[in-house]
Amino acid sequence: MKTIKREYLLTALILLAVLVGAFVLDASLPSYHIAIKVVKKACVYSLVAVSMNLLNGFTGLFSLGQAGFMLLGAYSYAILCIPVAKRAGVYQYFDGGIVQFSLPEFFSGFLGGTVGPVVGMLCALLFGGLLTALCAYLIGLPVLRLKSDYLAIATLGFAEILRAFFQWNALGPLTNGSNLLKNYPDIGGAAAYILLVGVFIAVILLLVNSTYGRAFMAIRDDEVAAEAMGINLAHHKRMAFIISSFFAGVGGGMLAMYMGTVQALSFKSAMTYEILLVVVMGGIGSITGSIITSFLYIAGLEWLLRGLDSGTFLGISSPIFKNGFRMAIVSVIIMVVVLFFRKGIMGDRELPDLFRPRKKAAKKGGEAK
Amino acid sequence: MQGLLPYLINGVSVGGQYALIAIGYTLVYGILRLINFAHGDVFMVAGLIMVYSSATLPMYLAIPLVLLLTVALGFVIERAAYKPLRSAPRMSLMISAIGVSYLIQNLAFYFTGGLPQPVTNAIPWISENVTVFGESTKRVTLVTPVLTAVLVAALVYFINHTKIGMGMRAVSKDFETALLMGIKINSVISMTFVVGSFLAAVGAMLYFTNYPSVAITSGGMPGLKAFVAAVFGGIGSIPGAVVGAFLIGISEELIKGIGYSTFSDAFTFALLIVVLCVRPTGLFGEKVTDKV
Amino acid sequence: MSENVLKLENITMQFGGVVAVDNLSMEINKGEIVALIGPNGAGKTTAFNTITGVYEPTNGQVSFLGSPIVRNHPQGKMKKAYKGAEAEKFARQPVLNPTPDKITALGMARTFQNIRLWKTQTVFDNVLIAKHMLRTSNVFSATFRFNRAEEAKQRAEVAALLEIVGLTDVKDELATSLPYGKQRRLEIARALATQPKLLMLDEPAAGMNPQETDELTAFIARVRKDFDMTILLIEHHMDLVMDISDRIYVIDFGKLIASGTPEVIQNDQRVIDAYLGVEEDA
Amino acid sequence: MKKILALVLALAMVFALAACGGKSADTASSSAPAADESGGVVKIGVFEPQTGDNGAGGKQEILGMQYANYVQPTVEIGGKTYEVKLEIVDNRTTAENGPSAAAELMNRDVSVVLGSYGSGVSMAGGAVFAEAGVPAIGVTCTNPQVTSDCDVYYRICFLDPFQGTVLANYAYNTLGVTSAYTLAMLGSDYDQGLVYYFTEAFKALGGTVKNEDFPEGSANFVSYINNAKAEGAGVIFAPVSTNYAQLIIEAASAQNFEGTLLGSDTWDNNMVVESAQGKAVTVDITTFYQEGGNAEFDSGIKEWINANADAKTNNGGNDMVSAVTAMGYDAYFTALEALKAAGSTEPSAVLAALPGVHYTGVSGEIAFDEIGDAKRDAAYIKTANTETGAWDFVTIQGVN
Repeated sequence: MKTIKREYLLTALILLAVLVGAFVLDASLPSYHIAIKVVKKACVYSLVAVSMNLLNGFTGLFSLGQAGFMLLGAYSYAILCIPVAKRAGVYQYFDGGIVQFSLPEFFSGFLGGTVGPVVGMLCALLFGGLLTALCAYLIGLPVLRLKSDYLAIATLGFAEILRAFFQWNALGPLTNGSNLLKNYPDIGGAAAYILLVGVFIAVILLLVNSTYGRAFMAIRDDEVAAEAMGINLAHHKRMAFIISSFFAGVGGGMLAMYMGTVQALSFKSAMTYEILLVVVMGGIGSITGSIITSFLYIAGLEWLLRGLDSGTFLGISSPIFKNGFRMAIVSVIIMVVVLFFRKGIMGDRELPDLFRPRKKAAKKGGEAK
Repeated sequence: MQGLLPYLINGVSVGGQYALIAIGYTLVYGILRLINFAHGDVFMVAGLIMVYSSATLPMYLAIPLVLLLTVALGFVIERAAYKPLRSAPRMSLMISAIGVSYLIQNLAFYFTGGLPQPVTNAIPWISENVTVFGESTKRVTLVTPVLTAVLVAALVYFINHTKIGMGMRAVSKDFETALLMGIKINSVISMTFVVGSFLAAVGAMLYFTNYPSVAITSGGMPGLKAFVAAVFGGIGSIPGAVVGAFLIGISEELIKGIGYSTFSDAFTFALLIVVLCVRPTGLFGEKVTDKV
Repeated sequence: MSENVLKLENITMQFGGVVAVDNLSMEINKGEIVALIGPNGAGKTTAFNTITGVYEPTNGQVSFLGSPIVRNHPQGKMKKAYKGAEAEKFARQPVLNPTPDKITALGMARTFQNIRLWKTQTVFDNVLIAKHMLRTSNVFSATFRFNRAEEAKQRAEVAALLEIVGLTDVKDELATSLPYGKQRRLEIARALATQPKLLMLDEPAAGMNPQETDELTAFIARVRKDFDMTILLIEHHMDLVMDISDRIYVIDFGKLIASGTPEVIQNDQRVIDAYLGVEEDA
Repeated sequence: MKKILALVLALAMVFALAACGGKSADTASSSAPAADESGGVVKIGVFEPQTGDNGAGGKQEILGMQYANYVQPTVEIGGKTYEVKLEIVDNRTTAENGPSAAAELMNRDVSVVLGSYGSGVSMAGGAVFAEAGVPAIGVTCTNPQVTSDCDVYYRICFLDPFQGTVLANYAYNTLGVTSAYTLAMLGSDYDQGLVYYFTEAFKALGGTVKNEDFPEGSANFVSYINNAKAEGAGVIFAPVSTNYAQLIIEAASAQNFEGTLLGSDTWDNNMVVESAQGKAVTVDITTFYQEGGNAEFDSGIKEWINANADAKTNNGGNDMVSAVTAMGYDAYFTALEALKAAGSTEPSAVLAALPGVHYTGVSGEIAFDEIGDAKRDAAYIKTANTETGAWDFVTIQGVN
């Protein structure tokens, strides 16, 4: 009993340290500093990766529709949050668009200028999530009956269809067609992102450890046995699909927040693959793994490994360090993980597992083979 | 829409290009139950090899070199990325395929500097313009379907009448039993990739004769479309893949013709989803039942 | 005659041209242990799968506790291809084809011939997941822990169940790390966790040595006693079957060839022929 | 054990990351005054795509800056001579990579930023530059919103409304065409924006326009050309990226399209003109600069490109001078002018000095209006010479 307490205490301490670190980062660095941008983007990727892990890792449904769901969330957030005064400029080809209100402004009307916008932004995020969930429900009706790889390719197809619709000029007054949406507000700095993403991931964590989460894992481990033990497959798969999509939608909204501009073109299948590979490297079935890998991946790609592209890395200059070398190295690392460390950096373990007495952890890892 | 003819001619040409890639998908799926996401990229690499080799070597050397190197690439991919995962769950295999695709694209990017590589020495004769029924087109448009038909006929013969072809059929029917029967699974699978890559190389040479440059993303869309064609025709079935490819090529061009080009890609995917939901085994696929 | 738990009427299962189960009818009464036996490939597991909803029978009806739960008659292409009997008997009644989970929810739980435990879960969780079916919480109340009381109750029940089946000492081990005999026992415990009225065991002694089989025999007998359970089992081990069965049904080539008490079956010539083979000219 | 090692490594990386973050932040506050005393290095940020769809264009734009830096490696600010260093960061063409690339530039303490090729990513980066108060000089990003929504963004090129109108006037008045067909990539704001302005202007002149989009990754344009022919269009206006431009030329030639292919500044690329070589097509484009416009610059940069293998590769393997390269060159000198006028390497001083900068570059006079846009009233019109595979100058066209 005592050891259990110790490992959760340590975990809590680490989480607290991360949060304090984020506040320190916000206070000591200007908001445009690369470290803050990296933390923000990594937070968003963590959320999206965890949501994908919920579906692919915990429920065993191989879906590749993540980018499409993020697109929905991102557009919802942007459309609902652009200040009314700036709509004419943003929708320059569509007479200011058809949506003529802004949630942050609406809420600041009666909640004041500090709380109101934040409430408005959160509402927009949640609305994006709900819209995505609804869309997932509709998509799920036909595609969830499909088996593994067919499901993957069908969801991939749906994401592409969604993208075509959002770029369609006929919907321009709503979506701005192929053009950027921008000028909407951001919710805050690194700490705000960590808090927000922390709350969402905590909810996913609670779900995974609830009776429903266990049912999802049962479906993943053995569908036939799960069904024979009274777990309604269609119902539970749909539920996992919808919940995962909800968080992907929220993640998409946060990505929009972070980027400052939204364009459907960004949400290609390459984005889904990128997130999938992050999940795989972190360990399919490990939330901690997804989070850690998101941070490593974003920090490496956007910041620390840039030297590989521009000639000098870690003080070493070499002609092979030219454009594209960074991505080449990253993809080689990914392949090495996929082939030789198939369980990723965390396997299916979570943060507290690392502080459990060595013997037991090792045993569990050994048995999982 | 103007007369139907130019759209049909073009559709047939596009379909022929998809067909050669689609066969690669369908062969691999038939045997490994794997969507080989990297196949479109192999196609792109074949295009790049053609660009480089035709710039330095005479055509009669360049063409065999393209075929040889592409086949080698397909072989190496299978040995390096898929063979170690043979006993792993299918999801791992698919992830590995996505990883390989990512890797090939990034490596190609590194080596080309991210610039599309211009096709300077197109294969002569087939890249010339001809006039068919009063419509102008490149000769390759006409050559592609014919060559596709010839290659498919050869392939069907190969699969039905040679020992290794028989092995391929056996492995696709039942992996474990084939193993027990003493079929050399690994060489059969390698052979599948060799054949698939060979066809992709031929497809790439025809395809990029039509177009002025090879970009690292060139493989993506044709690859995906070809995959849809393979599913449409019933994945695992060679005639199915070919018919599916032509149907998709033609309907895509017709959609552009009636002015819905915004949805020409979306339509392909919508078709895929409808087929998967209504008839998951495609037009010519066989039904598989799971054992409990 | 006591209460009827399971009743099969004219169950026929035809795959293409092959009739795997042919016009099978049987009954199981409350508190009984009934065995379904037959040589390899006789259609036992197929029959089992039609009862549990894995397969949709081609014809026939299954009733559970007096009400029909599965019913079908030859339709579509099968109308012409059908080779079995009683094609018209159920033709005017609605088709019933629930998924396996619905059948389990009615109170019928099964185990598998080739053990199907959830391999990444612990022994405790394997049993706990089976309790999922009995929840009253929805996904929101479960996620936000408004179902604490129910969760605690289920955990207590699982602990008690593990105690009864003797797996308490290994409850935190991964299910797949257990020795074979214990895995079988765990599968039975998992099925019991759904609080069934009928327990269906698909070759529970497959792959066991005589000593393990003896332990299993005692275990099944104890389950019947402790849980007041009705049990249907498919088995090859004749010792086990003869030891604990109240009644036995024997099928061969999908057809019922004999039924009765172990003594009757042991002396039935058709059964002996089916098992030992019969000379063509005999 | 392996896992624990991995985790330790991961943590180490995070700490390293935090450490460098802290360090560079310190230098940010202290380095600027220190440099003043010694007359050290002034950094100019280059915010350009080197990868992705616009990688080719971005690289050619960088070439102009690199050549300019080679020609003029120092600048005199406030009486001291500074060495100019280009800090090049790849923004990968797409908006989602814009903010971090921009932040990376801020991290390297640049005084002013040049770029980007492509308006979308410029807008994404613009928000970061505005936060940091670092001025940015757009080189060839033509969307009006790049500057109108961002106080720190200036630009030296003309705008989409201008370019679209110029092309419409040229098609209607000079070519005498009344029916146009436009082709734009679905999802590209650049393509769609230009098509919008072209359509407005062309319709205002009394012409008819048919708009169509193609999905990203399209390779076969034959059906679109057939559609244009069916419409009886005299011009096909396709303001698309270089890769698609080549494919459209190829398809138009294969289908014997007899009208004119009209391109925008993105078409001013040697790969585009080479693909028109030997084909029976007419290709007219608008651009910022015509090779031969400044003989000294032309011969200088050709020599430099030929002496530098990497530069030549980035230029598509030959020494033809693209307009974006000339624009990159001018942008660099405009930045130097701003630095001189500011008398300081502080971004805020440069920002204050920018509105007053006047510079005569190889592409013409550069001065900014109150929004921060270049005051330009003329575009070069060039046509592809299908025999020599080079661009021939046609005329200088204004709006009126």
